[in-house]
Amino acid sequence: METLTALTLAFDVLLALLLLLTAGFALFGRNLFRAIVLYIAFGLLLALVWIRLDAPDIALAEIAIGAGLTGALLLSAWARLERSDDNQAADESSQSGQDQTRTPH
Amino acid sequence: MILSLVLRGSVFALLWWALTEGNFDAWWLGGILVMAATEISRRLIPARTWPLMGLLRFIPFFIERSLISCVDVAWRALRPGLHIDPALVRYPLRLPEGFPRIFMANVVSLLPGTLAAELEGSDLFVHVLDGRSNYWRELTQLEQRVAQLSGVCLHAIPGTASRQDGS
Amino acid sequence: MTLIYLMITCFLFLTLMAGMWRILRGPTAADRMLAAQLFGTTAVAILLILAQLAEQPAFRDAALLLALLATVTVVAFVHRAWQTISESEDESS
Amino acid sequence: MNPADSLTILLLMAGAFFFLAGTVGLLRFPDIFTRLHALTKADNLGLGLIVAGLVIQADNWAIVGKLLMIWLLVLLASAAACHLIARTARRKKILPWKR
Repeated sequence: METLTALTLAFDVLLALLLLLTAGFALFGRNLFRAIVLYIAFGLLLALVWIRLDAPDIALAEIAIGAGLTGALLLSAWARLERSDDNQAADESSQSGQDQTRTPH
Repeated sequence: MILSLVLRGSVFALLWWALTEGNFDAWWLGGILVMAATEISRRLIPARTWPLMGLLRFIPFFIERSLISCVDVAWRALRPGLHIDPALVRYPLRLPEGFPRIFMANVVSLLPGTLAAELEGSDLFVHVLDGRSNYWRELTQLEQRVAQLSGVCLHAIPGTASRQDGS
Repeated sequence: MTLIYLMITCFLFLTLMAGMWRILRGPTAADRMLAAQLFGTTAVAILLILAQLAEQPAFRDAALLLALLATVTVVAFVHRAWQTISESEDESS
Repeated sequence: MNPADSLTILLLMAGAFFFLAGTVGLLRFPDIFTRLHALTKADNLGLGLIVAGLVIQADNWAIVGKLLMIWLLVLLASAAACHLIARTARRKKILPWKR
């Protein structure tokens, strides 16, 4: 019986630790894409936490909204950001290279 | 016509039964959904004969090969030192277009040391984990099986192995 | 039996922790995404075992949804994000 | 302990082992293609064995059906995702790692 409680405790502690780790790295990392993937992983782990707390309905919502939908939306937004960065960089280099009027886009 | 509708309906009813784990409290909702799914599938998936026997015979083969493949990959991953020699190969398919080819491309990824990289016309680009292993036999064997499953026969002799470097 | 289930879940959890190294290190965006996919599959396995352990059928529903939605993120990644950026940035960012 | 239980334990342990192998492969293999190899196999057999172990313990056939459904879904998803990533990697001219 003691090993059982110890193992349950170990599982909970591991879960909490991993949750904090993913959250911390997602918040304090410099790499945007890495933060997004960590956020998806964080959603999965949070769903496991809800399961441990006997709340499968909230876990379902967390998986669907947190990990699935928001993850996909963030990835999409990140692609937009990268593309606009690209355009700006291209504009700046063409401006510095030859002095021509900037075309709005 | 009626028979196929009944068949489709019973498949969806079976799915509902499994999804609810045999709990029929919400049978009215299940009934509505089963009917809706039958109607949608009738519009989306044209009637065709399903190779049921072929699928049944395919399952043991699939399980056997995937067991071997997983042990192989696990062994390569866990042994000290990198025991891989990856290569990208072009495999000319003899299967007809449509379902058999797509099925083959999907199953290839789950089998020993092979990974479907691209299905381009009648060529399947396969990434193999170990270029020295007997992946070619593996592929022809799988193709035979898929052909059996979908009830077509292969005739042309496959081209010689061409190892493609890079792109 | 309960003991074995718990041991297996803890073990799977440790593999999850190891897999996080790949998310942190990269090097390419696709590598990180692969690690996230492995996270999803491992979570499905953990959920299924917990469902058996706690005798809670609803946990299996969560596993089912997870199996469904794991693809959504990968497809979103490949179609929306990965194809639009060039590989050099991919490495550096 | 009855034989069904011991078989379950055996299958679960084998499944967990393949998850470990998949993770180690993901960490050790040198490029995206080889990592995909490790990942899909872990998805396939690791989860497959765990599902098989739980099927033995299932109370009724509906649960068996549901477990198998989950496994098939994951299989389908991982095969499709793997093909998508490998295809895009090839189109992006990412060279496979060479010995």
